Amino acid sequence: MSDKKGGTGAFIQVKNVWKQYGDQVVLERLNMNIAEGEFCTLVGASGCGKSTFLRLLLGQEAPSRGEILLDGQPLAAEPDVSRGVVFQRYSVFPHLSVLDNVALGLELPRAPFLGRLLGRSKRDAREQATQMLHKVGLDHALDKYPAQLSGGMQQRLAIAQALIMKPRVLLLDEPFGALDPGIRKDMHALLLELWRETRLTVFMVTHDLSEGFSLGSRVLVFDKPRIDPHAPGAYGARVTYDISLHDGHRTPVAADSLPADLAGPFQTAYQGA
Amino acid sequence: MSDKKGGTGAFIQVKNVWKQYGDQVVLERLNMNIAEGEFCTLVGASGCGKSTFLRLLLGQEAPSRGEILLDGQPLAAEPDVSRGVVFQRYSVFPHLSVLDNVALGLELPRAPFLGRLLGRSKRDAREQATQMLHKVGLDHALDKYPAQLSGGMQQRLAIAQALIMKPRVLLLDEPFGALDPGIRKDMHALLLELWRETRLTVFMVTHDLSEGFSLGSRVLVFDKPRIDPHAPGAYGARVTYDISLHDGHRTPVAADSLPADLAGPFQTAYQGA
Amino acid sequence: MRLINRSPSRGGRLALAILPFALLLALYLAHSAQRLELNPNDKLLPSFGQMSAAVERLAFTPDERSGDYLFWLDTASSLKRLGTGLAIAAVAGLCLGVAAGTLPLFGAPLSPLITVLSMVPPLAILPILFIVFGLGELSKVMLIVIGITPILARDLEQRAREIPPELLIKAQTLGANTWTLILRLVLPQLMPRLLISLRLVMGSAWLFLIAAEAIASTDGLGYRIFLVRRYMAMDVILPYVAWITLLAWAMDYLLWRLTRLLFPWHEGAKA
Amino acid sequence: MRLINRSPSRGGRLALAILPFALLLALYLAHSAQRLELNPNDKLLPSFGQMSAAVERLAFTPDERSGDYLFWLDTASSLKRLGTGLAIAAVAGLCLGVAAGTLPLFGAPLSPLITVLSMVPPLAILPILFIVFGLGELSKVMLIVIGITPILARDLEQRAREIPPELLIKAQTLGANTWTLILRLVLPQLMPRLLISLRLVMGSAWLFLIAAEAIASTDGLGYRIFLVRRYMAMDVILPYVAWITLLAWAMDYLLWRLTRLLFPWHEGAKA
Amino acid sequence: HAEKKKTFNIAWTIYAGWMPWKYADESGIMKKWADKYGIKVNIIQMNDYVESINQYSAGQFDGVTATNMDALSIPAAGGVDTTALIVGDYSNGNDGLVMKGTDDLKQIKGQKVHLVELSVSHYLLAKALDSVGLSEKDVKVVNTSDADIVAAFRTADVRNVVTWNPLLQEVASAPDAHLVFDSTRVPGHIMDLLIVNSATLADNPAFGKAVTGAWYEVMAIMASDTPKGAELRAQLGAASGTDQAGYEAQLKCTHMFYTPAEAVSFISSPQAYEAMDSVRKFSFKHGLLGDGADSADFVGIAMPAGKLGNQGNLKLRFDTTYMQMAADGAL
Ligand SMILES: Nc1ncnc2c1ncn2[C@@H]1O[C@H](COP(=O)(O)OP(=O)(O)OP(=O)(O)O)[C@@H](O)[C@H]1O
Ligand SMILES: Nc1ncnc2c1ncn2[C@@H]1O[C@H](COP(=O)(O)OP(=O)(O)OP(=O)(O)O)[C@@H](O)[C@H]1O
Ligand SMILES: [Mg+2]
Ligand SMILES: [Mg+2]
Repeated sequence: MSDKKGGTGAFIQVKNVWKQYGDQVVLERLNMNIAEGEFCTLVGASGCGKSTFLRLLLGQEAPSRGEILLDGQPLAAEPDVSRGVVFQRYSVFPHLSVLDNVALGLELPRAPFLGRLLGRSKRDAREQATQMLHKVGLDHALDKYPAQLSGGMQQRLAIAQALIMKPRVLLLDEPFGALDPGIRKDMHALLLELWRETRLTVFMVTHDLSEGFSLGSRVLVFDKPRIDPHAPGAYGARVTYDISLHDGHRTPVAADSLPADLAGPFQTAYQGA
Repeated sequence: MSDKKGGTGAFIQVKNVWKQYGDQVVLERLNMNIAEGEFCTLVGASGCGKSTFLRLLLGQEAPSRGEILLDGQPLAAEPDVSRGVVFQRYSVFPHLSVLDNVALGLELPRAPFLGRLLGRSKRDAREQATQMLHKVGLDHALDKYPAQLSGGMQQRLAIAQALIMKPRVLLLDEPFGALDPGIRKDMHALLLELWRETRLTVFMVTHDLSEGFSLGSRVLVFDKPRIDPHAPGAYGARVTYDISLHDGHRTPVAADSLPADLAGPFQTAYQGA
Repeated sequence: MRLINRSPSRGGRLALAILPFALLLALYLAHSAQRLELNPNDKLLPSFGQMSAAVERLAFTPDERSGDYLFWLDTASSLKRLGTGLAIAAVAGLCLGVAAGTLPLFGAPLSPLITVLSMVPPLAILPILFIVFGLGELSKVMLIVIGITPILARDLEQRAREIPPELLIKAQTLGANTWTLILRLVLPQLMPRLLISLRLVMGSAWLFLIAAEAIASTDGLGYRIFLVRRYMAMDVILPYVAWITLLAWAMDYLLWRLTRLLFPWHEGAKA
Repeated sequence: MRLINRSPSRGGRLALAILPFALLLALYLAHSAQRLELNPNDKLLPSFGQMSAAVERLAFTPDERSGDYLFWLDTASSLKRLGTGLAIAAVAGLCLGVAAGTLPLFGAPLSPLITVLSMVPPLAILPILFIVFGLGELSKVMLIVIGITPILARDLEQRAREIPPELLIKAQTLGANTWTLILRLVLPQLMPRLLISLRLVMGSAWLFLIAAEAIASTDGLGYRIFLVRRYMAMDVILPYVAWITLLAWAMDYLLWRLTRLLFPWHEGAKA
Repeated sequence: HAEKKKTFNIAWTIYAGWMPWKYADESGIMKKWADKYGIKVNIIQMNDYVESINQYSAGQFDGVTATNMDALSIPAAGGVDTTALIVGDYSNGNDGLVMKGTDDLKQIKGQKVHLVELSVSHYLLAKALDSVGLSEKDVKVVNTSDADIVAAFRTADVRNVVTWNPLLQEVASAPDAHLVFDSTRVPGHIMDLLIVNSATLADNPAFGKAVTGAWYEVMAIMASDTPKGAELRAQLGAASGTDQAGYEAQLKCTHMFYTPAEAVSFISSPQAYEAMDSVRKFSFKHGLLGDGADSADFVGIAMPAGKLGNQGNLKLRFDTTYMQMAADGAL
């Protein structure tokens, strides 16, 4: 606990983390320190392990090797209210109306026995939830069930659900993928407002590089530095670029020594944006 | 049947189509003619009815009013092999491996009794499926089940599944939403190649306007021209802009007379891209 | 149009639904008439006239000895037992299923126990059940409970495991503790399934009720059936069986309506 | 750590699994000893010594007359009947469930028919069943079939309706006709569910088998229980019940392994 | 309406007086006699007594073992013309009323009595109550299936049961149990018969001859005090779930007619006639003759000692022809 090697005071420390499924190594040798209040955007090729990394941070899965420290303590191996999440495939509660889906997050922490608030505090919670739903543009669909929503609406519902909790750490897996540019801009504004207000730490996976660079204070590029064509699962992805965007100037920093010929995919990707 | 009013010879005719769910009008008064071989991209705000429109074209749902003609005949009210689809929430067959998911489309039409090919033709089908999977970058995951794939990999699987059928009409609902820019470019190339080869007619929903304009030969903008704030479900969306991009020059055409103040959302959206 | 996409019209649906029953009825009538022609006193397949006379006597004529209307007395007793049994079994099955399917620490001992208990044929260990529950109403209700609770519990356990893990995780990030997670997520999602499971075990529940009433009782639909079986009064048994079927079907239908009413979000409710 | 996230270790799981059985056993032994002390001839809760003597006699001593080992003879007969019954019911239930759940035109007549048939208590119309199926092996097998097929069919119908419509649509765009759609999409997705349903109805199947054997038979586990029941020979009945439970549990376990082996993609297989 | 046929099925159920059918089947004695008359007789064991009679009534069997009361109330009342081919025995202690804690039958007033309703146990209860001036209204009858009656008696709330052997032995052996009334008090009222379809018998006398011949050959062995007889009794004891001693104890309470002459003389006696009269009145009173019956006379019964009821609807015949042939050695 007292051993805070390599970045004393860092909020989140990822120490030599590996993750594999069966034979397939997905992530290997991840090392990083993240300060409280950073806005990290995660980019990388499809299937390289970004969602897996978020699952590790969430405590949904455990690393195969290595450990993750939060505030110097090993990460609680279960999800809790300090870490909010929006999954890649927006998962909302099918049995609750839109309003209840959001109000639930206000009710649960305050009602450890009943699981629901009553009377005045219930009205307050619903009021607050309605406001949040207004912000994501779902105020006209409060009484619908998720199955009656369009894809983008479900995604916004999941965002509202996570944001209303004001967690310390927010994990977003392609949260704006199914949104049109107009609404996406509103969401950006909403997220940044909340981030500035509460200084929460954000991890956001995105495929939109301009989004990644405009929102984030730090961009983490995931890539497989080594590929064995005969055993595609033998090597995992690592963070090949770790770019700090603090204070408006962008400083690409290779997180690992990186053979020049492997920088290709990221370059392509960046140009393609 | 002989009545081919408003565009004799048009491949797909949408005639005064309405769609409502209960009280809520989703689409109203849609009229358009689409020639064979057009590549239509559909853009519009989240929840405005784009997926609904695709479902109508697919024959999965019937219009509440109006009709859709294909080749002058009322649209077959059931999906068939002439119309391929990639759903917004990539739905692949959970019980089949990646390879079988794609090979299935080659087996079913040719084996009306067994539902599967045997011997040589089976090997051919698998060979062909493997090639298609190679094109979408899934050749290293042939034996995985969908539950073991990342979000983007599932999406690519769904694309491969649809493309291998070479349908006359291809309906794509945000097919590239979960893909990183590099892979997305490959997919664009793949789709355009197939389109040029087979002159299939494509309808593609996208939120990426640059994608919409660079791929499509025609852009359809869906928007709600009228909104009653007290009854958000009273009016539905229409095609407010119908932009032909033939021959490299872009000619915005207002599909309907459009009050200037309502053009806003689309403008915002376009700028936000 | 492909067969899979073809739906009958409203009227067609009704006609199709009635068809198999009409066929069964015709089959019965033909065989009954044939047998009665050979032997007018034949008891196996009574005519409708004989059956309605029996119903008339049992349902609308007071019993000579007690003055009761036996049919309604039997129905009331049986429904009371069945209702109590089903209610207890539903609650017990839900609790066990949720505990075993949601909490690994509870599932480890409960899951094998429920599995094994569901395999014990209760009718074979009746003597022990008698000692534990006596021979009164309690034992009849308990036979139903013992008979169907393990099935309900196993089915609900299975369904609880099918809840996507993402939802459980999500709820925890929203501040749920184990208890509120069960209360607000697992239970509501399992409730419609409970009603569906109850419909599935309805037949078994009636079977156990009839078996229980055959053991020691003085009224009930099962009692009457077993009693008159002694002289093969099929003219009583068949209307009773039809009545049981109708009651069970009505309960099934009510549960279905209830599922649709209470859980509009549940697509399975369309069945 | 929240209870919901806490899993027992391997050893802990085993210990927890054994615990309730150990408790039940202890409870039995205590009561048995107590009763036998009061009355050494008590037959209700025999001691283990008495039971193993009975097993010894039936399982490992040839019958004087026929030279058969009765216990194994009974087991073989019962398993044959049960296996045949389960196999027929599985096929019939699958066909009916798929037809009713996938094809609206078939569902319209089948669905209400299956519902109503599942409510008819077969034990109440035995005389008719025996007339139709005779008194041989067929009627015993058919009692099992009639008893569990409707439950299987209804469960599978329900599950067939739960297949996401997008998948059915997708398959049609890939060129499936109704038949190949059922063959390649519906059936494979329902097969694991069929195995799970079979596990759920296993208890009922044994019950029907025992009932059938208690009515007309000259061997079988149910027959033996019925035979010695009149002397209340619990020293025979309890080992037989335990053996039935063990057999049923083993079949359950095999079906579970089979589900995992054949359908690795099926998450429900984890149950 | 029957016709000449070659194969016949008779069903029997496990009961002391009917166990010899098993021996007749397994020893080959039945086959020997059937071969003699050029026919085939299948002897089928049923476990559920009522079901076996139901199946006989429905035409599945040509003959079945039954008591006189059930022969009257099920097949005969159901319109199946039935002949009692063999009168095997009558219950002489095989049925009884057992009370807990008292041996005073009068105390039964106001209590519950557990028994198989509408069976011979019910009949015996009526006779027992009669004997102390009570009637059925004075007790509460609880229908309890025969399979469960032994276990039921072990529970505290069951005070009185009426049942038959071997259940009766089990019940009576419980501590504090008192056998207060049994069938020795109504000798001859509860007869165990082999009944066959009259029409079948009329068209196929060979069937009657073969079956009767086989039965009395088995009876001769069973009655003998030879090792073969002892072996037979041991075998039948085991087959009925007990042993030789247990089976012999049951036989003690059964008045077996080991020779056809005894059977003929019993069934021809006025005692048998009166017993049958009493049984049919009980049956009518309890609705066993069906709804069509407006009086006990509804079903006609023919006995050697006289006729009972409506002879226009003669459905139950006690026919001594074949037993007499056996007695005369004419088979
Ligand atoms: N089954 C249904 N019942 C009620 N309303 C529905 C149903 N399906 C869709 N809707 C409504 O129809 C509207 C259009 O939905 P649709 O899925 O077509 O939107 P979309 O344009 O595809 O949006 P997105 O870009 O977010 O996917 C939404 O407001 C949705 O709430
Ligand atoms: N349960 C599992 N079993 C086996 N392999 C798995 C499993 N879950 C994920 N994987 C593999 O791990 C790799 C990384 O998956 P992950 O979902 O983290 O990718 P991603 O970076 O989020 O991709 P995308 O951008 O497409 O969502 C993939 O190759 C996937 O096949
Ligand atoms: Mg991902
Ligand atoms: Mg959509």
